[in-house]
Amino acid sequence: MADIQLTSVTRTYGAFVALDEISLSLAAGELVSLLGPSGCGKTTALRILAGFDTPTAGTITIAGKDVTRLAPSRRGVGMVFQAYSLFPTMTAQRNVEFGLRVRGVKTPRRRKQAQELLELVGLGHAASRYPHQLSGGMQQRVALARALAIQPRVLLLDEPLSALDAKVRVQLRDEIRRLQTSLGITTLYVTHDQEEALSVSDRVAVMRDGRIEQIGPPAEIYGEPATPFVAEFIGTINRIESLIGNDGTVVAGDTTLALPAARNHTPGDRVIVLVRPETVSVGASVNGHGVRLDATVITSTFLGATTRVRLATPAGDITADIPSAGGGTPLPGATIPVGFDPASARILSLDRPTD
Amino acid sequence: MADIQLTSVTRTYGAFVALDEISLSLAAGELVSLLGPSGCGKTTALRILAGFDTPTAGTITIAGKDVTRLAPSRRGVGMVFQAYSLFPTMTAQRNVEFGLRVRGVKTPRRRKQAQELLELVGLGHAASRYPHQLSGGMQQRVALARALAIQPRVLLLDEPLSALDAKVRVQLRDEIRRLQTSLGITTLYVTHDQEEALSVSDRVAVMRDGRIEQIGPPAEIYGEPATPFVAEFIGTINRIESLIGNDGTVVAGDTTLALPAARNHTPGDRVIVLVRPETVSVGASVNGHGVRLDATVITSTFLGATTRVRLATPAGDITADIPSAGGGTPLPGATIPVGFDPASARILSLDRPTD
Amino acid sequence: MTRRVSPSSLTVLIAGGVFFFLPLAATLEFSLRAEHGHNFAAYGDLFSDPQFWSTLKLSLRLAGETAIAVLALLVPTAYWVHLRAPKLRPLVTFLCVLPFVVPPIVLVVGLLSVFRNVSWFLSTPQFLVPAYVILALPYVWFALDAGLRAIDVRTLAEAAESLGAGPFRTLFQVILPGLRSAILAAGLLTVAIVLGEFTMASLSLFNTFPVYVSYVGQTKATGASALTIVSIGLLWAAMLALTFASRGPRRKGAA
Amino acid sequence: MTRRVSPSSLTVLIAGGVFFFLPLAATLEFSLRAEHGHNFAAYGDLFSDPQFWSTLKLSLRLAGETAIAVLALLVPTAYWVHLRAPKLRPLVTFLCVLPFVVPPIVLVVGLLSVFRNVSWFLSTPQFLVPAYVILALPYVWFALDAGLRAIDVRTLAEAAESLGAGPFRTLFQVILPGLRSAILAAGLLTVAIVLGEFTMASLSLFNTFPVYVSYVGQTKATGASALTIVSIGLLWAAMLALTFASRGPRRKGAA
Repeated sequence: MADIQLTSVTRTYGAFVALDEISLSLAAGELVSLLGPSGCGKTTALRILAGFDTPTAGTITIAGKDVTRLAPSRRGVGMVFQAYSLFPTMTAQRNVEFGLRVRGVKTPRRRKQAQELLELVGLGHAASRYPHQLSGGMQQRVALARALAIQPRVLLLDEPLSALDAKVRVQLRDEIRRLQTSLGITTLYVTHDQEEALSVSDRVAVMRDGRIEQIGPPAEIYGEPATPFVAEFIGTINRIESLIGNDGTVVAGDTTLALPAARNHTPGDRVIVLVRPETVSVGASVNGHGVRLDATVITSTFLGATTRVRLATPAGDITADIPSAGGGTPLPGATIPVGFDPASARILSLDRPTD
Repeated sequence: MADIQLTSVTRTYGAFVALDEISLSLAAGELVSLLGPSGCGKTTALRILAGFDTPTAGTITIAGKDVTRLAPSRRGVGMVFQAYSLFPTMTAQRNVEFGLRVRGVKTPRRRKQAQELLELVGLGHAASRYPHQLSGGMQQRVALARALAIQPRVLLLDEPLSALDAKVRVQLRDEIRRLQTSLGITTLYVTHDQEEALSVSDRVAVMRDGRIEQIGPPAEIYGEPATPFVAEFIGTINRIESLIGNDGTVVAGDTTLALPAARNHTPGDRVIVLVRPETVSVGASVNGHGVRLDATVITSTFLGATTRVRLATPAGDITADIPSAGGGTPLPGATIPVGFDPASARILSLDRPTD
Repeated sequence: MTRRVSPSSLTVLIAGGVFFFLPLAATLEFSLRAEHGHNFAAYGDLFSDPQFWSTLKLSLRLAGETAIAVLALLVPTAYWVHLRAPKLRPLVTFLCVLPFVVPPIVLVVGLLSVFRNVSWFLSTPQFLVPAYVILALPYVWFALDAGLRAIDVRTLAEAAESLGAGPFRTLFQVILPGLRSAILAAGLLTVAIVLGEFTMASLSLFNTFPVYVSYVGQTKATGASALTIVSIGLLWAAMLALTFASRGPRRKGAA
Repeated sequence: MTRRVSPSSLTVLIAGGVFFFLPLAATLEFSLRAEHGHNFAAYGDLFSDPQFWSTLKLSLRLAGETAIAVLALLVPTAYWVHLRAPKLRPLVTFLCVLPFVVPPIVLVVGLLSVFRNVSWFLSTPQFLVPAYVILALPYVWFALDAGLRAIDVRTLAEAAESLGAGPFRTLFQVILPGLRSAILAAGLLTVAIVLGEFTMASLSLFNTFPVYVSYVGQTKATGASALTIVSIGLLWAAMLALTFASRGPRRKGAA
């Protein structure tokens, strides 16, 4: 059963449509990310769920109860903000206690609960420190403990890691996911960072211009993007502009790609063939691949685990990420075959909505 | 022949040693990165080369000429700063012309040269815009054109991309590299971003506490880190704390790793075994690997091209990055074999300097 | 990166010291002059003058009333503007700065000529309070505005709200404690302004402390110097008090 | 994210308008009063009074001299502090703010009592310039400091240096053009301060414009109101001029 349900939620500001009839439901214990560029409406959706904003149309239910017009203080949602949300004149302990104090929980019980929550986020030792004595990552942990203290039905996270360093970000995102899974709390996570969304979520909703462009498990969003926008927003992808030939073949530039005849397309359609760089092979390992092109290496960039090779082919430039460990990095100027498995490619129409 | 030579350069501020007898030489046309955490001395080294700081001891030569005491304005180095270095009251064109104006180049020639440089960085159309009308990435391109206008012997880049968005950063770093290669200009590039350093450099110098910890081509720095610090600063790495057993075997926790007997270590030595996550295999693909352990999956995180699997083994926790495309992501709690090729592992001593 | 203080900085330091403390030292010396040598007679005379105490008391009372009035007016306004209407901030800033560019002399002449026929109001020193409130507006606004900008009011208020707190609890338990030093600074600035305001008081014929200072200045030479030293001492004591009072927990740690 | 101006903001706007413009309107009305109905007689009298012009001229001259002196003192200081000794910034700020907490009345009484025996200096109105410089210090410092903080002086200076420019070229071609509006603001603030300063001028017996304003205020009711309106008009014209003058190319684009 849906624990949280947004039904046809619209929010307009004058002529600007921030949310355009969004419908979204979260199962109990599920973590769903709203992912998209700034201005896509993801934060508006979260704020409407928290009660800080009111929808122009549509309803929101939490655990079956309509909360569309309920004040934020009565919704029982725990919220973690981007940064600087800790009360600066209170210690970590008092910050976590705040929600319990509002609810009239007696001092000894409140102290104990706050202490337990700080232990849970690994900050049992820092209870008496003030926010300015904590690092950014520690502050966000305290903010998480504070949000969990009121035992919310729903946890809302508004880009909780965006103000942190790359290393802390990775560490804390894994911890948030671990905590969320073990507590089984229904969570909505807003972010503009695609790697973050893929790594913490049960499902990812990619948003654009106030609408949900695609929603599904991370692997599906990454592997089977429904639209060119989703494909390019998530990770790096090759985009080969092509035409459907008379016999259903896919023609890119002056070459025909050995892809199975497309069922959903009619001859003359403009399509793009999408292939992830890590599924493209170069050199000797191309043998056995369905699609095969002759290419000239433009650049070869060492990225650590992988080396990114940029190649000029008759079908346009193609990027391949090959393992660095294999040895024999192709040198710029070299002529080399490049190929990919048709099963790893996706064909989307440019002329009309796909699938 | 060395185009730039730093010889035993030391810089102290009171008791603090910012640079500790650094020696470094750049061949003509080479791009060397100084990479390290903040406070490691990389910026001090660059500023000393530019002339904005003076070494306490040591000498600097550019093209064989000692410039240790020369004013910055007479060194003929082109410099690109982190951000906000464009003259705000001048157009892009006038910014690029500035160095030529100082040198008394006549107006028509100066105009033409500036225009050519702006074309070179892809901003021919934006010559008459003011800095505040340009995006961060465009500003840095203009700054690059301005630095190149004086035809410097050396180009110095001080974290030129750190103020930019992730996507622009990747794009501009590739362009800087392309431009640097085609102009053949000797370049020193300071950054704290390891991926940036690996991808643009001929050689990377990893710095720590005022000293160069390791210097070498990107693949060597990544694949054969000389110290635990370098290994952990560059990318993600597994660190298996071990002991050298009596027969030269490597013992981690209560298990012996099937690694070849270490030549450089004596029984009783504390060592760490370093293995990159992308060289670790799990499940069926382990067969044939030298080192093999029984493991339990802790978490499995989808990252896009790869899935990061965290495993508990008798030798401690191990992280493996496996291709997502392979299918069959291990589920938390599953028991599964894990292994890696001894050739991909590196053994460093914790007790004394290695190799 | 760490560039250190060069010897030339020392020159500035010394020049600054000379610039400010030489006149002060000269004044101090003058205030201690007696017919033969130096003594504290001028200070004795000053403290035994009942006018000194009565004018000081009047000015302090006016200062207190002004501070309360201006804070009561601006604290809720500033909070509300930051929380609900950040777009109005430039407008409110403009309104609060207006009195700054209207010189006090113009203000009082205008007020006096308008209220010329309302003599009961002109005859009580509280007539000055609204004028002083206007004078203090820019300073108090800037202090409160800076204080509120340092604490991300909106996020804090929303965090408190999501935890179940109502608007009053939010204001008194979350926002105001963080503004303690800004409010103190605003209050002390107001007191400093009122204690130093001569133009209006003198033109409206009230015998406030600054008016007394000018009277002494025109009649007793050493007395004036002594008074100068005492006034500066009072003000600097207030500033020190402020500095210590604002040493509460500070905000914005490492990111 | 976009929260819009609520109806209650309108209330603030209207309240602010009433608060500031009602007294102004009353003053305007009063200045136009004649024995029967309204006319511009008070303004006519004012403009035909030679004292109006002579005092305005004196004050404008003092204002100009003060502005030049204070800018000549602070522009190089501020540039140097930002470029070479950022650690000294708090100290210089403290020094510049000191006069702000020493009320003008105390300053002038102190100066007068110290210089009591140097009568040649006291007898020229230029005696007031150093005092006015001190009064203007905090405002000019804040304006220049804000201007310099907005442009990352050190990076700009180093960029210019690496391109071969010497210190003078850097200052005049790179730094000063970016400070144009800050310098204009500082200058106009100084003029506003001098044009409004009554205490010192009156106590040192110089007939400046503010002193004339107070004289008119005490003798001619409608004349005072007319003068108030003219003064405010002058000041606001100066502010408008400033606003337009500062519309040069601005800094800090998208990051």
